[in-house]
Amino acid sequence: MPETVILGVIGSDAHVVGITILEQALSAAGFEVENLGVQSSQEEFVEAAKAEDAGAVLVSSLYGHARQDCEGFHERLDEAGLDVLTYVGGNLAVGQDDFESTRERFREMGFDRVFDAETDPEEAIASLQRDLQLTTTEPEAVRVDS
Amino acid sequence: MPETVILGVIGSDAHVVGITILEQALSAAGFEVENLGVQSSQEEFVEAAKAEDAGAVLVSSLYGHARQDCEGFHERLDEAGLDVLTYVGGNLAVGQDDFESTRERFREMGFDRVFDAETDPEEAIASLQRDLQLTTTEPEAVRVDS
Amino acid sequence: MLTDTRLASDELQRIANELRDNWRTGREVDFEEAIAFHESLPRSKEFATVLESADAPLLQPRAGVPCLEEQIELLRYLQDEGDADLLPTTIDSYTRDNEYEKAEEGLAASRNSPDNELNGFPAVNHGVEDCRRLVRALDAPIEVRHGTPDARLLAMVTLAGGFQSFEGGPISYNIPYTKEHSLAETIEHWQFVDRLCGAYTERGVTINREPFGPLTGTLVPPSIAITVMLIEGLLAATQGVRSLTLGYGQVGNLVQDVAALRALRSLGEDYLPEEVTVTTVFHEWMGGFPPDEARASGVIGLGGATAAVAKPDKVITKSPQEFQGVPTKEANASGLRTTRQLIDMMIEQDIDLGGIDDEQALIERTTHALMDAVFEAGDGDVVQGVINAFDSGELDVPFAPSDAAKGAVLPARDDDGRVRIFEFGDLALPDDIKQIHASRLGERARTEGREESFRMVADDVDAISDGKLIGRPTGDSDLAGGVGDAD
Amino acid sequence: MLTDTRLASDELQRIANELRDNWRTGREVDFEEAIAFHESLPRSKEFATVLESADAPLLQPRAGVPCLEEQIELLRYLQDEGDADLLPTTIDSYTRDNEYEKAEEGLAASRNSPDNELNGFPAVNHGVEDCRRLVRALDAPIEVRHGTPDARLLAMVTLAGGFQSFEGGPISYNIPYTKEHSLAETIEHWQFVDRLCGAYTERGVTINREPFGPLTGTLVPPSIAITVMLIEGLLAATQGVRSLTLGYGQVGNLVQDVAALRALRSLGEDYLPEEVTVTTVFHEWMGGFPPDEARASGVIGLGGATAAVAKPDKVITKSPQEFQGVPTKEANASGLRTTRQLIDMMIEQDIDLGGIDDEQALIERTTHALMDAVFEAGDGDVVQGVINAFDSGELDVPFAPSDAAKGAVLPARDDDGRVRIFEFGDLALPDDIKQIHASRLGERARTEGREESFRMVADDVDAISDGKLIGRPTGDSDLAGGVGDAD
Ligand code: B12
Ligand code: B12
Repeated sequence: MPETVILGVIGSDAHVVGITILEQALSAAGFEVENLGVQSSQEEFVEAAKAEDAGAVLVSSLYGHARQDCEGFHERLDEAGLDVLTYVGGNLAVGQDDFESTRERFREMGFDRVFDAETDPEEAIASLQRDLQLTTTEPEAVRVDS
Repeated sequence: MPETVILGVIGSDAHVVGITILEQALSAAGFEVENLGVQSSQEEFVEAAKAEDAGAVLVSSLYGHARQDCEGFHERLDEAGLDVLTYVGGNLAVGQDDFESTRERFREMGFDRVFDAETDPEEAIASLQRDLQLTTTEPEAVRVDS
Repeated sequence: MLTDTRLASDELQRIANELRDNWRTGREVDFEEAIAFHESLPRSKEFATVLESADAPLLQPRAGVPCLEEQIELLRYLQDEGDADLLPTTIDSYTRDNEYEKAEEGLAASRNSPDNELNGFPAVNHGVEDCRRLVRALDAPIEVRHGTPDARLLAMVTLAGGFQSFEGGPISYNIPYTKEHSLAETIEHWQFVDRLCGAYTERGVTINREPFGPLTGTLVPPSIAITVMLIEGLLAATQGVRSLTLGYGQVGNLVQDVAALRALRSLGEDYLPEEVTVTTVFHEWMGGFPPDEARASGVIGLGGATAAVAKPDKVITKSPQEFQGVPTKEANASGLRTTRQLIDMMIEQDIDLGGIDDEQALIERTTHALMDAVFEAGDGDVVQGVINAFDSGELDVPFAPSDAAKGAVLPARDDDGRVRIFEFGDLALPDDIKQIHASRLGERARTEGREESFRMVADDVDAISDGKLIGRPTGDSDLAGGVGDAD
Repeated sequence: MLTDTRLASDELQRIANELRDNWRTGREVDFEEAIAFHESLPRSKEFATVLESADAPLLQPRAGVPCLEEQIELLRYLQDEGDADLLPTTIDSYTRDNEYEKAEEGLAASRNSPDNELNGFPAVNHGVEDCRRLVRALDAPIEVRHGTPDARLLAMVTLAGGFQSFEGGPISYNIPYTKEHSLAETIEHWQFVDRLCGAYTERGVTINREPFGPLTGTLVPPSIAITVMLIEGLLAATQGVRSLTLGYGQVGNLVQDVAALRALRSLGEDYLPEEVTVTTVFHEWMGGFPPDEARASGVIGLGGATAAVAKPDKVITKSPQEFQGVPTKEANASGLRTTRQLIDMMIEQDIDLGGIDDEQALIERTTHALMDAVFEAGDGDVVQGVINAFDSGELDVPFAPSDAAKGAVLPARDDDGRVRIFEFGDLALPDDIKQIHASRLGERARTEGREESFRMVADDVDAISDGKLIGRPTGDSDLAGGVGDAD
């Protein structure tokens, strides 16, 4: 049975192109993807994760308000009794940040992995496969352009 | 009687465009210009200054070896018994220098004024007029594009 | 039923009165007193005057930080060190959502911290007087740039605050910017905004309006962008707007970009009523940028070169730091100066590009087809037409996050790098035009020895940030990528 | 009397033996062993192979620092972070003067100081083995770039050291680079250099030669530059050179630059013997740069765009720090990447510029006239022809510091920004061609309402660094300028 991952853009962010590409790549790699689209609330992420019994929640944020939008997200997941893998990625701070400190900040907020905007879908997929201990499918399936 | 200034590019530097522009501007401003051309030695500057009874010597250097090429220049002028105004200008150091320290260095070597490569001929002319206490000619004559 | 008719004066009044209570600063707005303030401004701060009388493309950056003093400092820097001709004030995302409470918190947090906690200037929270401080502090005219579906209160406050240009529109600030707003709702809200601009205009204070041409910024076919511009232009004109700047975002193909800008201007003049002064604005590449300032400067350079050939009235510049986040003021000014150097070096050159006329004719023919479909879908009424056409997919925008658009259209580049349509969905185009797109993309597929597919689209989306125009298959896996936690 | 004939083998040998004693490292040179070293190199380090088999313009920066380790580090950076396809080693000015003693001092001083006391890499002082260390340490082929009138010992050492490309020529490294060397003298010296390259070539180690096309870098009319390239090509071919890269420096007018590069290639193929493989190199703007990295990136961007249209075999890039001094490695790599981005975004676009053919025809006709004059002046012998033509001013280079040229020619831009000739001196051009130049410049003078004068030339010299292409009178006095001591 394929692993389900929840994908969406949080807050009032409307940058849709990144998750569109991610959705396509994740599906091609064999994941069941529930794409919440842009401007999704924390509740929507939590409910979808619960409803789909998801293995991972992938939060995207580009517009610079990720910190505010993700505040309390892991508490909410806890309350819902969900122990799910969480990734966050995109342009996570406003301005020309030093990514290391941004990563630190989001790690402290509870995210298992933090990705910058240079991340290729392949990297996210490789990490998911490792973290979810999936038997790596055929190498072709991992590649998006296969 | 117009004041004579000696102009030239020192050392083995061949950058001629700057002094060509300078010569034209100085002449237009009423100076008698003795242009030694590129690749002029310290001796040539000293001899010309002596022969022409010059009011000022303008040394140009673009290629980055100005410090080496100007070493001992003021001693030579002294030996020749010349107490002449000396300017140096162009790209005086190799690389992306801090101009303030370059200026300091050339001041210590004895130059009365030190100019960077952004210097317009008008600035050099205005300084000369001040330093040589020339009664400012008609403002039109000072401008090069008049 | 919402139609394309002018909002009655008492309606304008009534709505304004309601909005006034949405946030404290609404009550500061006084139309008569605002007119007086505008009249006190020198001609050099009159946006429409400056823009419409320019004889070369004017440059304008994007820029907005939360606090007033910093915004003044930022804009002054861009004016003095960047040589910007026109200034912007980019509004933060909470204000765009009408979440003035959250914006207030972000503003307070920003005041107490060296970091900016908002991605723009919360003009509603600042209020009329602070906007005027900003306008007074700068020499150039300033525009409100935002992305707000319901920008009514923002318009009330900022126009009273002395801004004379207002970006956006009911489609261009809906489809690319939101998920759940209906077009009927945003059109209604923008009728108010346009009517308000019209009211100022009738009192001699011309407010420039600028529909947002780039839409999703990502491989938008020119005809689609131009159709949206014409519709928003028509809607604005109905409400009394008389200064309209139609926009277009660079796709990166020189011929297609020049052709599109010419088509935009010419169709704008054809479709819009005579009493409207039409100008054009060219946005430097609005899609994903290279994560490298040197390469980004190359993208900006191509933007400048394109502008020098196409000669739009205005250019919105990008900064070499576009990829990473809101740029520093130095980088922002840098983008302005790189663009300026290219324009100034090229503008006097007689550059006559082959193939422009054909491409322009194709764009115009396609746009006419889409416009016809809109008029038909509304039985002659543009408002109903555009709502219905988006609903049916006869009009559509690629990568639209909004539920109001089908988002079925998929673009891809042809072998020359021009943006064509790969998946039409229900787009109202005649077969012969579809045929042209299909055959150009077929050529490319053959060149690359692969099928047309979403993969090709995805490759094109990444191409410019990867340093190319066309997303050709590379063969190598390129797992290098970014700094992540992929241990 | 010096003529265009091949240097006899024993002459080559005799001169080489003499030169060997000019500096200690000369004695390290062993031709046979050098051939063996070259043969040990992979094809990816064969300059001619890499250049001649490329299917898109290759990029090469300029770069040279005094010490070996730093030079390796610098080139590795440009290769890895700048994606340079071909690498350079720029030689310092003392070596260019054959002042190896002074270069030795500068090298020693540089080793003991964080600052570089030389403006390039003193390859003769480093000697054969250190050159090979450099060649071995990098992946891409490396060229010697210098400006040395008498480059004989430099060629002996660097070619034995594994370099496979050598810039310069008897005219292009005389006229713009020195004051007192006669052409007869530099031609004699370069016959040796070219013959040495020929000797390697005959042994299967093709040495690429690259006459320096930009000359004084300052508004050089294309026909003059091309004439010098053809003559140096002919002289080199006589000595057995079989891989020739003819150069041209950007003037900044897109049409003229593309036309000139096409003329260069086509005339190169016409004039040079069939056994020579002709390639072309385009130098990004070689005149004064803007004192601002952002604007400089714009100039570089226009260079990249021009290269994308003209498709030369190679592009020599500039850095955004060109104005101030030898660039940091980061800035140097930046110039490469900005150029690359523009080329890669534009190279697949079908850009068909109107007016190229006419301009190319004019350039070719003018070049033919100058070449005819040279052949005539030498009674068929190119060596005597070029000496006599420069002596009489029938051939001339603007802003030439050398006593060997009249330096009477003055260029200025026409209303379109193309470089025309304002003062012909004794340049051997027929009246109808002079007429074309005069009428184009007359147009400009009328546009500006001023006489053609040296002032116009001076304005054009400053224009690009002031942010424009054409030096129009501005009206304002602009005394702002630089950091000086003008208190
Ligand atoms: C296109 C674009 C837009 C379009 C968006 C259209 C749409 N609806 O999608 C428009 C023009 C509408 C727009 C609007 C705005 N934008 Co915008 N936009 C961009 C731009 C140029 C490209 C984004 C893009 O599509 N990239 C291509 C995709 C494929 O890449 P991606 O989004 O980065 O996603 C990839 C990776 O990041 C990663 N990834 C992303 N999320 C996640 C999550 C996980 C878990 C993982 C593993 C990986 C991952 O994988 C993705 C696929 O490879 C970027 C700058 C840039 N990157 O060049 C700015 C940018 C993101 N925008 C920015 C801003 C500020 C805004 C606005 C607030 C203001 C404005 N300028 O108008 C509004 C916000 C509107 C809103 N409510 O959200 C800023 C963000 C600033 C910051 N963080 O400091 C940026 C960086 C520009 C800048 N330098 O200022 N924008
Ligand atoms: C054109 C040029 C060349 C041409 C010169 C042709 C000629 N014979 O004139 C060529 C291609 C031959 C050349 C060769 C070299 N060049 Co060169 N060149 C330039 C360039 C691009 C423009 C210079 C120019 O003509 N400017 C226009 C004139 C009008 O301005 P100007 O010379 O700066 O002069 C004005 C002011 O500086 C001032 N001024 C100048 N002198 C003085 C003196 C006084 C007293 C005063 C008051 C004012 C003043 O007034 C002038 C008029 O406005 C500069 C970089 C730049 N500026 O963009 C590099 C540059 C000067 N060159 C440089 C170098 C290293 C060289 C070479 C050693 C190596 C090489 N790259 O091949 C050789 C040296 C050859 C030699 N023996 O001299 C470096 C110098 C580096 C440093 N200082 O750190 C520069 C800065 C390029 C760089 N960034 O690396 N060059």
